[in-house]
Amino acid sequence: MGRLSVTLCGIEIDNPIIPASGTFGFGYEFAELYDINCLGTFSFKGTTKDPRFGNETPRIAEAPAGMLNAVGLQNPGVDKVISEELPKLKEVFHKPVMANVSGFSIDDYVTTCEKLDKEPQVGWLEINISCPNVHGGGMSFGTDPNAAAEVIRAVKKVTTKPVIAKLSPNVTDIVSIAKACEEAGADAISLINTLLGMRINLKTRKPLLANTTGGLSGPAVFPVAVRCVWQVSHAVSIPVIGMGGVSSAEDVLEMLMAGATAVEVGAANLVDPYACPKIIEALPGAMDKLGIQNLSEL
Amino acid sequence: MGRLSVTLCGIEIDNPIIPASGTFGFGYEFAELYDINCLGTFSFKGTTKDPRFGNETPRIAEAPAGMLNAVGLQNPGVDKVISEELPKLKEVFHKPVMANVSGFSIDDYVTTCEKLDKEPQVGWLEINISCPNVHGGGMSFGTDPNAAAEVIRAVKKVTTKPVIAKLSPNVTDIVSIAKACEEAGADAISLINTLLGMRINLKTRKPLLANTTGGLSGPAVFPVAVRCVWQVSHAVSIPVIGMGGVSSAEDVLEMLMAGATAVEVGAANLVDPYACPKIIEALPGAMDKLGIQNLSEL
Amino acid sequence: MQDIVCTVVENMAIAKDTYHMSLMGSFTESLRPGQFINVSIDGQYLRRPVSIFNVRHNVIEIIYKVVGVGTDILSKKTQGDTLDTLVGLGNGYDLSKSGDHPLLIGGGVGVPPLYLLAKELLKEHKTVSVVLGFNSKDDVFYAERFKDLGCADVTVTTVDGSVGIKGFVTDALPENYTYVYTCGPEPMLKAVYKAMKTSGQFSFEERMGCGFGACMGCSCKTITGYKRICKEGPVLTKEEILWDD
Amino acid sequence: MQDIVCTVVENMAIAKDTYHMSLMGSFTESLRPGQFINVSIDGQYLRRPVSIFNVRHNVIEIIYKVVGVGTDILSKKTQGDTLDTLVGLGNGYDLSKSGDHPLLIGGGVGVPPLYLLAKELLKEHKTVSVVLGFNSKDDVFYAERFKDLGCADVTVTTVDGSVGIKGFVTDALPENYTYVYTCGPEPMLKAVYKAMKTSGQFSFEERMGCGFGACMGCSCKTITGYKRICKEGPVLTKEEILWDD
Repeated sequence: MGRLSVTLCGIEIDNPIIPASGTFGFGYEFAELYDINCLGTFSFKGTTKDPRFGNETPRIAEAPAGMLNAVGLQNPGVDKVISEELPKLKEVFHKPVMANVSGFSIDDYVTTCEKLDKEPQVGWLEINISCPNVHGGGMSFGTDPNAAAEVIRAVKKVTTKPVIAKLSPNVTDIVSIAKACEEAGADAISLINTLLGMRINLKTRKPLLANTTGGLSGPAVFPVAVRCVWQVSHAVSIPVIGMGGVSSAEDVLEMLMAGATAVEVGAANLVDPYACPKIIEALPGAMDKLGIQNLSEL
Repeated sequence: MGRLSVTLCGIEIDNPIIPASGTFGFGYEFAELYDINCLGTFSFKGTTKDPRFGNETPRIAEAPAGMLNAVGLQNPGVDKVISEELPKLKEVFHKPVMANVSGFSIDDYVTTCEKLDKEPQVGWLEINISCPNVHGGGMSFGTDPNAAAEVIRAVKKVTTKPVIAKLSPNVTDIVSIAKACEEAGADAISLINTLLGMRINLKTRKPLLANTTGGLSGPAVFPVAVRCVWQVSHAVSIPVIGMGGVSSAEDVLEMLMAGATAVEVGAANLVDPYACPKIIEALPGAMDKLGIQNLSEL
Repeated sequence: MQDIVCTVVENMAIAKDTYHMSLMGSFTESLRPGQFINVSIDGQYLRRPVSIFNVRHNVIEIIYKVVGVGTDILSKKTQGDTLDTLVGLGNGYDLSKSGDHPLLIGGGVGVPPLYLLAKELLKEHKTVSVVLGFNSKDDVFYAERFKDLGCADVTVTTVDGSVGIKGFVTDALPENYTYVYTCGPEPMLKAVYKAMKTSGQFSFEERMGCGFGACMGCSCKTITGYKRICKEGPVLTKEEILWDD
Repeated sequence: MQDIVCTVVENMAIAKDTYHMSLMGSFTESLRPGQFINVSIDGQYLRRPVSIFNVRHNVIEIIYKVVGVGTDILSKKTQGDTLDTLVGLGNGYDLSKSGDHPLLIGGGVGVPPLYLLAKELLKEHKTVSVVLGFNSKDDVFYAERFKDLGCADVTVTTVDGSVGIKGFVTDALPENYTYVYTCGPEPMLKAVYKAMKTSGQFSFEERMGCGFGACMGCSCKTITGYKRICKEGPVLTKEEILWDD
């Protein structure tokens, strides 16, 4: 095991750096720029049972130290992901990938997970019960402990792969939801999804995003993410994957010190396509400065 | 009425710029720098029934595009506020001031409001049911619609001054809490208080703040604040005071377009003591560019 | 795509709120007309996409309009300042379809990408006609530079008639042309779409997250499926366009 | 308090991670030893408080240690760069209590404010003794400048003994003095508090929000009530100090 390697639900990964779902597509755009096998793994574009176009544009807005997005889960649907995206991915990425799954009903989640469970390329299933940009599903499962547990319980029945519950910070008590997911059999928790935000176009006096509201990500949300990771990792005994505004090796270390086992990097990939390899390269030096021999000790 | 003037619960103010509680003390520090009568009003330091030292230090931490604070409601208690602070304030500020009130029980709130109600200098009572930095009170009233309503109802019985409920964004459904406050008789809603966040000292591997968590404020939270103002102002018929990361005349206009009647300015006062007079001075020019004749039309 | 730290060589106002910036850097990819760059601006989180006006040796020239905080910061850059830039983004125009007499139609800040396009088409000895539309005299820039390149005819229109033909670009389209290349605000593109008598290519604008196909922030529906303006676009053929309304 | 845009005149490393910066600006207030300035740093939200090392004409000199991102950015400033600065913050030392033979005790980056203090005390013809403590040889700075001022004796201690007396400042206190002025890390202040034989004044450090008394971010408990380190401090008298533990 190297200095950077960590174990996530029984699978050892070379380092804890995981591009977050929705910021890394299915990997090809980045594979054209660098060898994406340098990553611990990555979480692919949120996949639903049926193909989705998502929301109308504009889907993106600037924010202080961050951005808003309201893409709305555009994806080709699980069947095309399996028949087209995964074979293409196999050529450029030779590690287990994290499959990110969204849905609008328990059946949606179950059908999608059942299909992805059969794919040997998939290492983990990350269940997104926290998308703020779709209506009648998504986040509504993630804001109630019972609904969250129901999704996780149903999904666990149809897969033997580790199941990660991706949680929303837009709740009064994130710990109660994390605990409900743990009790329902989740193998890990990942958090935070985006904070619900909004901007207004001063000229039109109307919302900038076609969807009115969107999800805030980027450095602005980092302190909220650290707090959620700390609270949840002190309350559950399953691993926690920290995300939310991580942009540097120091941010990664702060997340690990807050209790995370691994770290997802989101918005940073969009403004600097080389963000993840840069972080991985900077980690040993940052660790040396702080007297950290191996990440697994944190 | 001037271009900038607005009416807040029946009281006309010269402009909608209101320094937020906890960032402006009782006004003297700023009165040494400029004539604070240029402000619409200001919300004074959160006052409790008994004197409080607050939390241990460090109480402050840096954040991307913002800061964390965990002051914990340090204040001299309502009796000293009335006997010492208000008479001193009278010498430098000649407008109605907004009294900010916190408590740890319904009785606390009632006692403090009863006393402040008798002060002719006080124009509005802003009831803070959203402080994230104290335990056994504060925010816990603001995360449950029934508890929030109970505080407002009790306070309304002991005052004839307009009562403003100051809400927390750290909830699943801020609209339900705002509506409960409206039904309980609140004359206005102000929001958002700070987002619950945390930072870790990489060298000690421990939380930077003595209180572990703190409240995130500054431009980072602006999109969350705009979203909350939009949601609440579309759901209630009482005025909404918008706050959270406001730092410029354009931010003020965005808040007003989101549905706010007036705007509180918080963290900006701490990093630029002249933030509020600068915003007031910049407003007419910013309005001209956007073809806005009077703020009251927004 | 390359990520390059460019040095500002020049940044000058050329019309109302409109700036011409030259950026020097070691570009190894050849850049095509209709492609864009994505510029990182200090204090702003997202990069700002700007279409390429011209390329010479190791210099990329862009023309942009100040429309918000980001472009305002950009307008204050001076010689020697550096800008982290992603270059060579988007598909660009396909020159092979032009026929002998292509017509280039630009509106406002949609004009710049047509300059490099005209240059490349003239290299291939095409007869290039150009129609450029602006709001008013103060907004007009660089019509004469299209003439200097050797374009067969360059027509300027202004909405208020303060210079050139009064009206929209569609009021000034020539009789004969073999193909249309156009770039401009969406209402103009729609009007051109209706008025044009041949096939053609349209360059679209959209708010982008990344600019290189990762975030799905700028997707649009076309007759041939969902496309990312930043990756499969910004240029779409007339035949694949599906208008919103 | 004044809010001034200062120009960096000089910014040089003088010891390990330790920089000496000179800032020019139009200060109208007279600045007292023990006061501090609060510097706005690009990319950081909060200002950074730094104690004043020296004042001459329209130049404020500060000495700071790189301990994080903010001070790292500060260390990269060069001549001509500007910094938005609040000057004249805090109470400063009260010189009237010094007696004939004040003792100045500084530790690490607690040394700088004692320089301006020594200068002012010497102007009043006091006999000034100085003890400066550092971790190691590489951390030591400017002991000779205290001698050049005309201090009666200047003793340096280092924890590892690589220069001066091996040990802490409290291992090198002189026999006779009339009053103590001290500044340094809290453990040193506590040790001085126990070892000193007279009264004295202590300068404290705390994380601050505003630096001018508005936010209550840096409050501490004292025997005479709650004090704000930034406003009623950073200097407290020995008699009012209430140690945490």
